[in-house]
Amino acid sequence: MRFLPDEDHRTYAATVRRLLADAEPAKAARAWAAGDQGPGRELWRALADTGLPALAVPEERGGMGWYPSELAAAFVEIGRAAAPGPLVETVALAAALGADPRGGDTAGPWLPRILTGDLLVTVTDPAGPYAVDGYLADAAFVTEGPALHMAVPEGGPLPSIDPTRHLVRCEPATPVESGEPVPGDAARLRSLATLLTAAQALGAGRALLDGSVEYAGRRTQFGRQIGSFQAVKHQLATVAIALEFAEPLLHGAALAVRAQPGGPGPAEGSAGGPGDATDPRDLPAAKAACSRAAHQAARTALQVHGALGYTDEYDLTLHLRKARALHDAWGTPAACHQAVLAGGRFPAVQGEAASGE
Amino acid sequence: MRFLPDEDHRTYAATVRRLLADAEPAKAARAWAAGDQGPGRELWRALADTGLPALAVPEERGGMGWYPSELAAAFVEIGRAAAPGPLVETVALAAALGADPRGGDTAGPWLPRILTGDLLVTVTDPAGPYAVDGYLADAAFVTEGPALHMAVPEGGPLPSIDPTRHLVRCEPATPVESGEPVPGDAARLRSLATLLTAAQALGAGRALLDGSVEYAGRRTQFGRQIGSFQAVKHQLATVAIALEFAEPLLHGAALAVRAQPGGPGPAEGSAGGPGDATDPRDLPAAKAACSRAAHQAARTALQVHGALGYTDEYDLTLHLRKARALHDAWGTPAACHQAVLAGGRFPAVQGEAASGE
Amino acid sequence: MDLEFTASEHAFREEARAWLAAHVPARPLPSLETAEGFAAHREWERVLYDGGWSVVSWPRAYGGRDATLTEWLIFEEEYYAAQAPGRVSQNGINLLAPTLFAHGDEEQLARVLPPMASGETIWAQAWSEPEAGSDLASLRSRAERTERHGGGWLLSGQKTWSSRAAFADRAFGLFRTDREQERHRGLSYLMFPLDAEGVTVRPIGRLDGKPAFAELFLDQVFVPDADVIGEVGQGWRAAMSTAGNERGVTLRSPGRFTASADRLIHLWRSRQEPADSRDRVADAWIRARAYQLAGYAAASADPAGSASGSGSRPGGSGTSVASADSSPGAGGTASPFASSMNKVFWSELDIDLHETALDLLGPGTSEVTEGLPESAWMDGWIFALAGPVYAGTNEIQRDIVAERVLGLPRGR
Amino acid sequence: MDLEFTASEHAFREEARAWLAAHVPARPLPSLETAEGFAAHREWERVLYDGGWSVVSWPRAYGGRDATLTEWLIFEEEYYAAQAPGRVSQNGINLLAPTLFAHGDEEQLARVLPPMASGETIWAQAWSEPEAGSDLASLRSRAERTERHGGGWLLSGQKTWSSRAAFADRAFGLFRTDREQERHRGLSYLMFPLDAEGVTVRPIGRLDGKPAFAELFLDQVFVPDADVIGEVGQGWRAAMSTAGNERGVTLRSPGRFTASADRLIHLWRSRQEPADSRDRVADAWIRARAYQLAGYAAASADPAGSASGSGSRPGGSGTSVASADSSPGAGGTASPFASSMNKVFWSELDIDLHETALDLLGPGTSEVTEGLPESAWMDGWIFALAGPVYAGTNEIQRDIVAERVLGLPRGR
Repeated sequence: MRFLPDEDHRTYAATVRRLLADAEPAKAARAWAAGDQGPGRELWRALADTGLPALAVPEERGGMGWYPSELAAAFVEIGRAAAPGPLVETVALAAALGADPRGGDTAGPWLPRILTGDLLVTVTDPAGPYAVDGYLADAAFVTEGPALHMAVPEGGPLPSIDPTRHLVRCEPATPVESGEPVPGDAARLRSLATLLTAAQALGAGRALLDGSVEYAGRRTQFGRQIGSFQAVKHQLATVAIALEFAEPLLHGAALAVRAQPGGPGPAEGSAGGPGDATDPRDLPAAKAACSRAAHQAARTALQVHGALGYTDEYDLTLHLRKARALHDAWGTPAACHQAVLAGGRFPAVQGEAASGE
Repeated sequence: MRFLPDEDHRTYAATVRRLLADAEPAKAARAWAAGDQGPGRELWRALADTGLPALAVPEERGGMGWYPSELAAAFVEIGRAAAPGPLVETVALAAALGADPRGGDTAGPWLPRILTGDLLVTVTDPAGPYAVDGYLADAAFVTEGPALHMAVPEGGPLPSIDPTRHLVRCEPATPVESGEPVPGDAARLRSLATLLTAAQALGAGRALLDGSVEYAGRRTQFGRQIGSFQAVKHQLATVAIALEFAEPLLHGAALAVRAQPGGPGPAEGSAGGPGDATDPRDLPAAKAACSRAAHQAARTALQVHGALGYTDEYDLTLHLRKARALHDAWGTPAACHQAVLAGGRFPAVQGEAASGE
Repeated sequence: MDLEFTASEHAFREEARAWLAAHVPARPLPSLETAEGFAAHREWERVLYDGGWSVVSWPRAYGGRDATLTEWLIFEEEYYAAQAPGRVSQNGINLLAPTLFAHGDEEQLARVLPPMASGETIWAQAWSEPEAGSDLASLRSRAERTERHGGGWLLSGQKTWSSRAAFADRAFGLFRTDREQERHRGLSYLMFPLDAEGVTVRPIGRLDGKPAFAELFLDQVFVPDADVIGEVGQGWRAAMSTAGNERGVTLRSPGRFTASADRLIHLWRSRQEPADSRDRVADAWIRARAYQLAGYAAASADPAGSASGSGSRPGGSGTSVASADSSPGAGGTASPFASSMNKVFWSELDIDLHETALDLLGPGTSEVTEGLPESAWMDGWIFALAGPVYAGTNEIQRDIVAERVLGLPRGR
Repeated sequence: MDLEFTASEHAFREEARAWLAAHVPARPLPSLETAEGFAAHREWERVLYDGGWSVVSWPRAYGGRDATLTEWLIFEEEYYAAQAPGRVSQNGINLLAPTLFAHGDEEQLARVLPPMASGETIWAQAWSEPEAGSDLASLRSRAERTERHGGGWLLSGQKTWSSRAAFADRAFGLFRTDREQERHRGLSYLMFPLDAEGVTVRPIGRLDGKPAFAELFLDQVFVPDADVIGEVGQGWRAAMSTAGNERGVTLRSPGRFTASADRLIHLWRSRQEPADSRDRVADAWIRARAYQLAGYAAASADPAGSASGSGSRPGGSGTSVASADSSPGAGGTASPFASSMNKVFWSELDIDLHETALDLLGPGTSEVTEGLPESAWMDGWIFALAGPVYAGTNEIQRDIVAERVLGLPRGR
């Protein structure tokens, strides 16, 4: 067993991290929030140039293979940078199209243009029920059981607690034109979206912790750095511990997603033999743990920063707000807990009760 | 409205407190744990001399009326002193016998001898399912719906986490001799037992907080009092706040119990008119809040005392162990939460699932 | 001991309920943190005032109805149960007015209070500075003596996190009048207009982007002597009486939480009573009820007290902190620091209650969905998030509880 | 990155599982905190030893099988899944042995380790003193030089909370050999017999009354030079390597928690899967699994390391703290203070897991019901309660995480 990221993996994550650090993602996020997609699209093209979406698509469909671990590592960095846009959804859709069980080139024009970074698409599922960036994306999809349909966003865009997420109601079963399902693997889509949302949450949590530690060392009150107060220290230590132990679950979840059957992509993961310790429960476990750790990090960041952490203009609050939005996206805590106790299977419609009274 | 203990009430509580402080209750508790009932019986007789059980029994049955608020205040002191024995059960049984719906003197020989402090009795209900001090008490009872039966303890005494509680399995429907129900008001019994258990828990929590504060001011490590560490301070402040806000619920619960219909005792409580803010939900709320605060106090006491708080011989651990036992007695947290959401009604059999696999 | 309202308390409740039923707007007003919403909420203050309900606990002379603390609690219960609009005047009514009652003079009371009661003047608070947040005593903004315009003070410096300041009329705060003195000595409590020469207001957006507070840049802003509250150099004492109030029941009345808890139970029922939320829903109700009962106990302990001056009526003893802060425990110790316990208790309850609601609403509704029924929960959650931070962080409150209530050694 | 065990790791697991299935007593042994139970557990250690399973990670020369850290994790998983008895030798194996591997000499290893492995000698720890609990550096018990009996030391003073000492054979601890030096200078690490002249053992009951630890009164107890571990005066360094170990994975192996979490899920199912416990049950499993995966990551980071010496085999580098404490995060930073994170994590998990079980069992089962199936949960709960306190309180561990991992300013 070697349950550690290998050299390639770490190199790739570092590349993504550097790219994002140089690209002023907070500015892109604020522009995106204001409806200006320019900087966000540019960022996505740069990410696509690193091969990001290609890591979700088999070679015979124009991609590089099936690399959930490396994708998760990249989305930790995307979360750390608070990069805007439906990136999780776009990559997850690419994975679904690439894994079209019917094979061949039936997926329409989207896949090649996602791989080049020209398209951003969104997708939701009945548990959503909102699609993120429904009007800004180039296409919208909705899953229904094992099937995938196109969708038309309905109604006005709704503001989110995360201003970079423009929500649109997007009920299932609104296929355009023919109503024919889009050929794609919806199960793979949901799994990858859950994994990458967890990764993004973990990255947001890391950024919140780092920013809070930095601020606590800088800010003085009562004649001393606030980070020298034991109450502040212990809150930050608690967050550090929560993030530290969420991370191995994320890695485990990536292996579980890699090993998932069904897609045509080369399952480089384990053969599921007797010596295999991958566990499908790691996916909901990772989503719950990463979301929770990020949420704790956000609450603590607010407490450490005081009123500053409650303001729109402070960059760290981009992460703070995203943490709450990601908490419920692609698997609420309750749905994840149910899935853990059901051997890894998510309830049929996540959060069905939420769809109305 | 005057939602404050009046002069008589406070005077009585102070009397009980003084009596217990002078009576070396910890020694009595240790003797009781070892099976020596002498000092515990003496303590109970002294408490009975103050009129304690009489506060649960109407005048026409030899008591002083129906005073749940004053009883609760006394049991806060009993909890603070960690006095041993089935005192809650004895007083609650007296209330049930005194409120015999058929009236008259059908309750047998127990009531007069409870009022004089000569008898200690125990009682449990199907949710128990253990009776505390089943072999030490002079008689054992079990409730079944609205009915009350005598019971015979079965099987060996079981050790409890609270060494002063000698548990005996005591299933329902084991009436002796005739099998006739004992004439008494089982609903009143359960309500009062719940109230007084909550009161006892609150008192235990107060003692745990006081003892921890005292120790934290006395113990030095790293060259300073441990109570000067912010981490210790905040844990103790959190406990103080939990106890402080459990107390008004206990008072509210006492008024709700006082106002409960059904017993022949003079319901001095409200007429339930439009200006009446008593609420039957306060009883389960108080049990949940007092138990929880006491549990928090116990956990914090352990943390503040370190290994000392983990030892049998340190008196404060009598409270620490009782806090966990009271947590589940006469209404688990889950049952209390259900009752709060059901308008104050406890689920038919509290914790039914616990009765076995 | 009882929980029975008197006939007059009961009648008071009925009157309040009937009035609110007739007057509360059918549709929620726009957010008071917007220009449009601010104006709408100012109008609502006028409606309240005309009905005699804007400042129930004040003396009649200033627009109130001399309500007792118990009656004030009743009014607040009814107000929040009726889902009436948020109070745009709350800085003035809850923070400034108690200080005026305790430390102001007759002229100030007569001049300041009626337009505050009617919504004609909306007040912002101006406590924090960039280097003085929790550590308020370290503030640097100064007031320098001038004899111009009949005598007064020139304010200079910077204030921040000034809530309501984006749209309000006037503000109050502490300024250093004696630069030789350190920390909380040499501070004075002043009121000043936000449209005066020398004032620059830079709105700051909170988490939802709305300008719920602002930075104030002050450059030689003139304040006449008449707008100093209490004695020059004694501002800290006056401010502390306000701070106690801010943490106590009067800023976050129990009625706010009992109404929210009832709505939470309603939400839980509407979602088919999911058992995995039962503990959290019940716990929210229990804690809201505990806070309500603690309020009744505090009111019972101080039956003559009005909510306005936290027990100190005009001309009262001035020991307003101590009397405002009588212990919430019905049997309890009358601690002057109970307001610290209150503040920790309600602020953590408020967040837990709203988090539970958001979890019940499920995905998609962790989003602000204005115009949808869920939006109230999201707005409430954002509002609640500030609770453990402002009016003295909960860390500081726990220090106070540990050191002053429990008597633990002072920290280092 | 993978989670696949090698063929030899898999074979190791199968062998362990088969052996445990054949040898674990069908009925639980009596509590090891009683004289009878202590003897029974000592016998079990012998059975383990004879099967080659008592110290799997040690070198074969001392009774082990040279298992890697990954294999040790596997063994522990199988051990706890099989509900095998608690390890009465754990003080020796987990605390003393790593110190010996790092700081002992060949003679000591050869003399001390084999009887430790076989259960012939059971060790107690003797760290704390009445005035030195969390603040271990302030200890006062002293060792004075003597030239009698060929040269050695005379121990005097008092130790307390000495676990296993009520029934054990020997003990190890720190003593002040240089009274001129303060705090952690001038301390030496010594081993001594509990039946020696001058030793008085006073058992102390823990919460369930059982004598799980003892006070030791030492009056001129002779210890030969051969029983000093490492250099005289360098005991603090040796002890710290043990302390790191005590907090790290080796004292509380992930297998213990994954087995408990599986049993908790089983219990939950047997109670008809109450939905109001679902979040807590799932959370316990998630945290146990996280700890397990963190252990795999740590083992992967140090594939050559054995569990015995925390990475420092006999003759190894001696930097045992650093290598034992490699970060649990699979992608993570190799922090030498990860053991502090581990300790907080498993100790709080352990309590929450057992509290959840007790709540599932319901009333009556918050009682110790020996002989009934519930008793294991109650015993486990009592055991878990000590977790946040011993081996450095969680308060101290959080200070370490904050200051040394996060780099926050030192406290005052």
